[in-house]
Amino acid sequence: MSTAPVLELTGIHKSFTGVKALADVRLRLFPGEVHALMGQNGAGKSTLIKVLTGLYQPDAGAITLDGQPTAPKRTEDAQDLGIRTVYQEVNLCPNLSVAENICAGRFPRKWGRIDWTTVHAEARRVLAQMDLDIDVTAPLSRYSLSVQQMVAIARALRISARVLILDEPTSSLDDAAVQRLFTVLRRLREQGLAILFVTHFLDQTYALADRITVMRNGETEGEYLAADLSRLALVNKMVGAPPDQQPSRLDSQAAGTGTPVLKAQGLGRRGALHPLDLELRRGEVLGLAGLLGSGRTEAARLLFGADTADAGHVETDGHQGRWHSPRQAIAAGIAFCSEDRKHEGAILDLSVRDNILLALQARAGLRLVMTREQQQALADDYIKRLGIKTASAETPIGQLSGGNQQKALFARWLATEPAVLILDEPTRGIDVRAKEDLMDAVRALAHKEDGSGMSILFISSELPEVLHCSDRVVVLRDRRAAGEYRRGELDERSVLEVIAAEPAATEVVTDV
Amino acid sequence: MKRLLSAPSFTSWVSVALLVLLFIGGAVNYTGFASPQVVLNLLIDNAFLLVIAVGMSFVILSGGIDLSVGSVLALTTMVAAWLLQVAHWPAEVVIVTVLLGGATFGALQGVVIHVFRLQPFIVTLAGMFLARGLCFLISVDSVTIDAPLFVTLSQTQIPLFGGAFLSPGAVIALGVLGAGLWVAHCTAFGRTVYALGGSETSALMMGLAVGRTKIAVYGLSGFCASLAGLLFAFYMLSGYGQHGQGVELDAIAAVVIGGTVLTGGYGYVAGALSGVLVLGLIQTLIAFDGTLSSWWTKIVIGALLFVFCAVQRLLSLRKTQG
Amino acid sequence: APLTMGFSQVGAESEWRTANTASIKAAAKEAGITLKFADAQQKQENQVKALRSFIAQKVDVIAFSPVVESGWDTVLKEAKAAGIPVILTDRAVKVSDPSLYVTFIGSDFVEEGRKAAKWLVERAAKTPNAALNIVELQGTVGSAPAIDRKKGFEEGIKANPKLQIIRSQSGEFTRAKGKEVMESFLKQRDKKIDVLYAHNDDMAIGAIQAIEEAGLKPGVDILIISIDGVRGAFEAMKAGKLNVTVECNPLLGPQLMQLAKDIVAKKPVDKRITVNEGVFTADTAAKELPNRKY
Amino acid sequence: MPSRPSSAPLWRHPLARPVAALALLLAVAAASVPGFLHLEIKDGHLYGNLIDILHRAAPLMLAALGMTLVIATRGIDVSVGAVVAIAATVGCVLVGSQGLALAIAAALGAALLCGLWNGLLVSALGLQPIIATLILMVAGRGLAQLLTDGQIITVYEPASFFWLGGGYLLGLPVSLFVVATVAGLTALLMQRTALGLFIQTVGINPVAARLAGVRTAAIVFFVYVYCSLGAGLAGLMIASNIKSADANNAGLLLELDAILAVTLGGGQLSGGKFSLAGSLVGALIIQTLTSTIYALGVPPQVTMVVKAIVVFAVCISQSSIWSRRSA
Ligand SMILES: Nc1ncnc2c1ncn2[C@@H]1O[C@H](COP(=O)(O)OP(=O)(O)OP(=O)(O)O)[C@@H](O)[C@H]1O
Ligand SMILES: Nc1ncnc2c1ncn2[C@@H]1O[C@H](COP(=O)(O)OP(=O)(O)OP(=O)(O)O)[C@@H](O)[C@H]1O
Ligand SMILES: [Mg+2]
Ligand SMILES: [Mg+2]
Repeated sequence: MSTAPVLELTGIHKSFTGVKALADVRLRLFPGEVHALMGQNGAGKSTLIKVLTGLYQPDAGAITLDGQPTAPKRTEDAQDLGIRTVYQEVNLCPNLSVAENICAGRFPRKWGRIDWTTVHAEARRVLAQMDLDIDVTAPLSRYSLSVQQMVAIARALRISARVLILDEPTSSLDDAAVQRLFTVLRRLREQGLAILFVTHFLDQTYALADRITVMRNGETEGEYLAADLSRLALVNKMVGAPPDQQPSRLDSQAAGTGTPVLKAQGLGRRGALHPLDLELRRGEVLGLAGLLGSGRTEAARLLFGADTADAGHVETDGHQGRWHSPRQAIAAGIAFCSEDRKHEGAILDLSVRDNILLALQARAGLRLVMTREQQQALADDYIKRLGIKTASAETPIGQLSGGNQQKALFARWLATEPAVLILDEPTRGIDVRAKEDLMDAVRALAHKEDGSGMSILFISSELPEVLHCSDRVVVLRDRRAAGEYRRGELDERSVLEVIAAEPAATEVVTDV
Repeated sequence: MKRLLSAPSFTSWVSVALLVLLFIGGAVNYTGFASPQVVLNLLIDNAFLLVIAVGMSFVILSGGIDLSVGSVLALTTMVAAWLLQVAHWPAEVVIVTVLLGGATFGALQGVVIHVFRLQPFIVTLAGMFLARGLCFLISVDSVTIDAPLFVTLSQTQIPLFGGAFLSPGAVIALGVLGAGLWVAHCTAFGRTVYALGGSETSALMMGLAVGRTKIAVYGLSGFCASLAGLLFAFYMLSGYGQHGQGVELDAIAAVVIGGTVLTGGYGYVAGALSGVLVLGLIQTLIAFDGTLSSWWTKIVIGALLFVFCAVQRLLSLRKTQG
Repeated sequence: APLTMGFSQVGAESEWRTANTASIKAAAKEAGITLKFADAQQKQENQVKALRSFIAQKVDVIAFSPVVESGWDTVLKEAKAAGIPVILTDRAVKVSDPSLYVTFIGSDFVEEGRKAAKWLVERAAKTPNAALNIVELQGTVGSAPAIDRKKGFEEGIKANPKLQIIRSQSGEFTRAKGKEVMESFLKQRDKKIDVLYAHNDDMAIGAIQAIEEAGLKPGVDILIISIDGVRGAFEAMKAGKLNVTVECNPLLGPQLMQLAKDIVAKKPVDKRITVNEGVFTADTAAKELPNRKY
Repeated sequence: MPSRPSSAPLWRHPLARPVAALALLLAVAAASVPGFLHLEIKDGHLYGNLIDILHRAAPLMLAALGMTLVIATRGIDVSVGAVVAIAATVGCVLVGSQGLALAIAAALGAALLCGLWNGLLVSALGLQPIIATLILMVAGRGLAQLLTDGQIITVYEPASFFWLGGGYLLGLPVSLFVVATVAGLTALLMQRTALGLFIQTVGINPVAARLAGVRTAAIVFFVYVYCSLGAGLAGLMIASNIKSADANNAGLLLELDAILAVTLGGGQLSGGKFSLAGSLVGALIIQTLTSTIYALGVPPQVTMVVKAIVVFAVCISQSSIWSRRSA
C-alpha cells in the first residue's frame, strides 16, 4: 500500500461569496485503498469532491493524477480521466428510465443507434450486483429515494474507472443494501481502484476504510491509517475536541404512556400500503422499522395526507376521516419531515429563515405570524439550538451542506410545535455528533415531565437508531405491519429476524 | 384496456382519439369534408408547421423555448427569394445556403444562451426581432420566386389513390418527423435532450455534454425553421418579411397539445404531428362552416382548443387516479 | 341551385375591413348567393388553406382579398384545375399567368397615395414661397397598402422640392401607435412640422389627439392628410381637425355579387374594375357625414 | 419581496444592472438626440420625452407587475393583450350610456372574470399555463370584437373618462399615480402578508410547498386573477388615452413586452424569486428604447434590428458570468 497516490490534491482553496468553504486542503488517494473522508456537517467534504470532479473551479491549489497536473473544467473531463462520482444528493434525471440513468453518456450502440436491448441488460446486470431487481424501463421517479440512490451507485459502477468517489452513498440504504455495496467495493479495491468514501457512519468507516482523512471547518485536520485511529479519537478530531474527551450522554427517561393522539384504522392505499392499524400516544416515540420498500414512507405519507388513502381512516383529537391534503393534517397538529429533502423539503433559493418559517406561516395563512425581528430571532434560535452551520439566517438554504439543510427542515416543523411529529429518515446525512443530539432532542421533545410531550413517529433505516429512540417499535414487512414491540423487548438481532422472516419483497408490487 | 391506460403514451392516444372524433364531427356536418383530399390537405397546408414543431419539440423537451422560428422562416423565404431573383444563384446552392444559415442562426442563439447563461425566452425573443428585422432590410415588399426548381416543387402533385394527392413539401415534412423520432429515441443526443429537460444540474453532474447538446438543440430548431421556410417558399413561391407571423406560438401550442410538457423532459416528438393536425383541423372546420364572422372565428378556435385540452387533461387525470 | 361563393377575407384589423366584410355579407344575402366566409386573421397561409377548403367544397366561385401580392400561383392553379373562377377584391396579385384569376375589383393603393399628394401639391401652390415639412405615419411595415401609399405619395410630391418628408415612422395602422409616434415627432424641436400624412384614418385620429395635447391646432397649425374615409375621419373633418381624406371604398359587395353572377353565367367581364372613390375635404365633410355607414 | 443582506455592495444589488442599462440607454438617447431629456412646463404640467416615456410605459408596467407574480409561480400568461382589449371595449361601450363608475367597474369585472377563467384552467384543471392562457388569448379578442361588431368604439363623453389615461395631477400624468398606487399596494401586500413568501415557495418547489401546508392552488389562482386585473386597468388606461377602444389592436403583443420587461428586470422564467421594482425598470427600458428609436428617426424597417441588438446587449450585460469573474 505504499505505492504513489493516483490522485493528489494540495493547497486547495475555494470560497463562495462571503463563505470560505475550503482552505489549504490536501487529499491523497492510493490505488487499491478505500479512503474515508470524515468531517462534521459543513466541513467541506462535498465541496472538495465537487472541486475534484470539475464541477467547481478551485480558487487555488493543484490536482495531480498519476503525478501529472490536471485541472478538470467540466464533469465530462473528470469522467474522461477515469474518475467516477456519486454525488451527495441523488443527481439523476427523474424523467428518464432507470436503465437510461445508468447508461446515459455511454450508451451501448449498434448500427449507429442506441441498442436498447443491451442497455436494459446492462442496467439489470449492474443492479443485480446490488441485489436489486426492478423494472429498469420504468422512469426513475417511480422509485423511492433509496432505490434512486442505488441506481446512482450502479451508474458509477458500470464503467470501470480508476478512481471512484462516493459522497454519502449509504445515507438512505438499509444494512443489507450497505453490505451488498461493501462487497462490491471490496472487490473493486482488490482490482486496484482508489475509492473515496464519505459517510457519517463510524461502523461503515471502520468496516471498509484503509485510510481516513478528517476535515474540520474547511481545512484538512489530518490523514491517518484507519488502524491507527480509534473511534473516539476520530470523533474528537472531527469536532476539534481533545483526543480523549468522552461524549456527554443525556440519560433518557421512561416511556410516556399517555392517551392516544393519532389513530389509524385500516389505513391503506392500493399499490402502496396494505390496511394498517396504528396508534400513537401522547409523549411517546414510536419507531417504524423495516427493510427498504417495506412501506414505511408510504405509511407516513398517508398519515400526513401527502397521498390520499383509499381505505380506512385517521382519528385525531376532534377529527375522524381521511386526509385530503397535508393542510388538513397540519391543522390537526401533525407535522411531517420528508426523507427526500431536495424534492419534498427544501425551498432551495429561499433563505434559511424563510425555510424555517414556512410551515408555521402556511398554517397561519396570509397574516404574518411574526415581525421581521421575531422571524430573525426564531431562525437564529434554531440555528443555535440545532447547530446549523450557515453564514447567516439569510443565506439561501441551497448553499448549506446537506446535513445542515436537513437540520433546518427539522427546525421548520419544530417551529409549528405539533402534537404529532412524523420524521422520515431525519438523521439522513447528519454527522455523528449531530445525530446523537437529534436523537436526544427527539426523546426530550416526547418525554416531558408534565406529560405534554409530542408524539413522534420515528422512521430510520438505522435499526440501532430506531431501537435507541423508540418507546415502541412497529415492524413493517411487505407493506403491512409484522409486529409491535415495546421498548426493551427486542434487540437488534431479533428485530432483524422479524423483518427478514420472509424474503423481503424484491419485486415491485403494483397491486395489493 | 388496463395495459393501454397505464401506457406512458396514453395522453398521446387520447389526442389521436379526439382527433378522430373531431374529424367525424366535420364529416357529419359538412359536405365534401369526408374526402381523402381534405385529410391530405391538412398535411400539405401544415407541412411547414410540422417541420417547425419537430424542431420545437426538441427545444421544449430540453427545457427551453425558441421564439425565433417564425422569423427565421420568414428570413429564409426572403433570403432564398433574394438569392434566386436578384443574385441569380442556382436553386440547389440557395437551398443549401439557407439551410446552413438557419442552423447557424439557431446555433448562435444556443451559444449565447449557454455561454452567457441567459434565459432562452429572452434570447430567442431578441433573435425573433433580429430575423424579422433582417427581412425588412432586404426588402419590405414581397418578392415572387420563379426559379424552375421551386415552381416544380410547388406544383408537383404526388398522386396517391383516387385522385387524391400529396405535395413534395408534405412528404419532406413527414420525413423530418420520422427523422425526429429516430433522433429523439435512438441517439445519445436525443436522450441527452430529455435528460437536460429532466434536470439540467443532474445532467451536468452525470457528465453529459450539456453545453454541446443545448447549442445543438437550438441549431436543430433553426435548421427546422429554415427548412420550414423553404417549404413555405415552395408553398407560396414568394419571399416576404411578414410570412409566418405568430408561427412560433402555433408551433409551441402544437407541441404542448401533443402532450409535451413545456417545462421540459416529458413528451414525445410524435405528439407534434397530432398537435399540428388538431390546429389544422380546427381551421378546416371553420373554413368549411363558412358562416362565422371574424370574431366568431376566434371564439370558436378558442372554444375548440379549450374542449380539446380539457378533455385530454381530464382523461389523463382519471388515469393517474384510477 | 343558388350560387355558392367562397370568400376569404384578410381579417378584421380595421374599421375599414369590417365595413368591407359587412358589405359583402349583406350583398350576398341580397343577391341570394350562399356565402362561405373565412377569416384569415392576416395570414397568407390561412388564406391558402381556406382556398383549398373552398376547392374541396366545390364552390361555384371563389373571391378573396389577398393578404399579399405574391405567392398565389400554386393554389390558383388548383382552383383553375377544379374549374372554379377566381375574383380578386381590394388588392391585386402578381401571378405568372393572368388567366389564373378572372377579374380584379378594388382600389389602387398607389393611386390613393397619388391623390393625397395631389391635394397637397395644389394646396402648396397657394403659398408658393413657403417650404412645407411633412411627417409621415406609415402603416405596418411590409404591408401592401403601406408600401403603395408611400410610393404613390412620394411620386406625387417629387416634382415640388419645397415638399419634404422630414420624418417617417410606422404607426402600425392603429390609433394608439399613431398617437405615440406623433407625440415623439412633436417633441423634436429642430424642425417645424407643417403637414402630417397618415396612411390611414385611424393613425391620423390618434395623431390629432397628440397634436392637441401638445397645444397645437390640428388642421390649422399642421395640415393633416389621410386615407380610407371612415366615419371617424369625417367627424374629425367636420370639427376642422382633419383637412382631407382620400376615400378607399370598402362597399364593393353589390358589385362583387353582380360580377360573380355574370362570371358564372359566362358573360364577359373586364379584367380590372375600379370602384368609385373620391377625395373628401373638410368643406364637404358635413354634407357627406350622414351618408357614411361605417 | 425578496430581501437582501444590507451589507452587500450596491453594484451587487439585483436592481443594479437593469437600472444601469436604463441609465445607459437614456444617456445614449440624450447624447444623440439634442434636447431628448429636455423638460418644460406646458399648460401647467411637465412636458417632454421623459414624461412621455413614463406615461407610455404605464400600461406596460401594470401588465408587467401582474406578469411578475405569474412568472414567479412558474407560470406564464399570454392572454394579457386579449384582456386589455376586453376591458377597453367593455369600458368604452358602457361609459357613454352607463356613466364612468359603472363602466370602470364593468371593465374591471370583465378582467376579473378573465382572471378567474385562467386561474381555474391552470390551478383546478391543471392545464399547462401557456395553453390555458392561449385559449383566452385567441378567444378574448374575438369576444371583444363581438361586443363592438368589429368597429372601433370612439368615446366622446364623459370627459372624466379621459382623465385616467390622459389627465394630469400635480403636473404629472395620472397614469403614473395609478401605477405607483398599484405597485405600492402590491409591494405592501407582499411585505405585510405572507403572500410573497408563498408565491416564491410555489414557484421554486411546488411539491415541498404543498407538504409544508401552503395552499398552492389558491396562490396560483390568485396570481392569474391579479395579472388579469392589472391588464384590465391597463386596458382602461389605453382606451382612455386614445379615447376609443380598438378590440383588434388594443394591447396587441403586450404579453410579450410584459414578459420581456420581467426578464430584463432580472426575473427568472423558471419561477421563484421576483422583483416588482425590477419589472418596472424593465418596462421603462423597453419604452425608452422605443422612444429613442422614434427620436433618432430610425427608419421603420430598421427598427426591429436595432431593438434586437439592444435587447441582446442588455441581456448579455446582465449575464451572471460577469459577476462570477469579478467575484
Ligand atoms: N454553492 C455554495 N454557495 C455558498 N456556500 C456554499 C456552497 N456550497 C457549499 N457552501 C458552503 O461550504 C461549506 C461546506 O459545505 P459542504 O457541502 O462541502 O459540506 P459537507 O462537509 O459536505 O457537509 P455534509 O456532511 O452536511 O454534507 C458549508 O458551509 C456550505 O454552506
Ligand atoms: N430492494 C428493493 N428491490 C425492489 N424494489 C424495491 C426495493 N426497495 C424498494 N423497492 C421499491 O421501491 C418503492 C418504494 O419503496 P420505499 O423504499 O419508498 O418504501 P419504504 O418502506 O418507505 O422505504 P424506506 O425504507 O426507504 O423508507 C416500492 O415500489 C418498492 O417495491
Ligand atoms: Mg456533503
Ligand atoms: Mg422511505
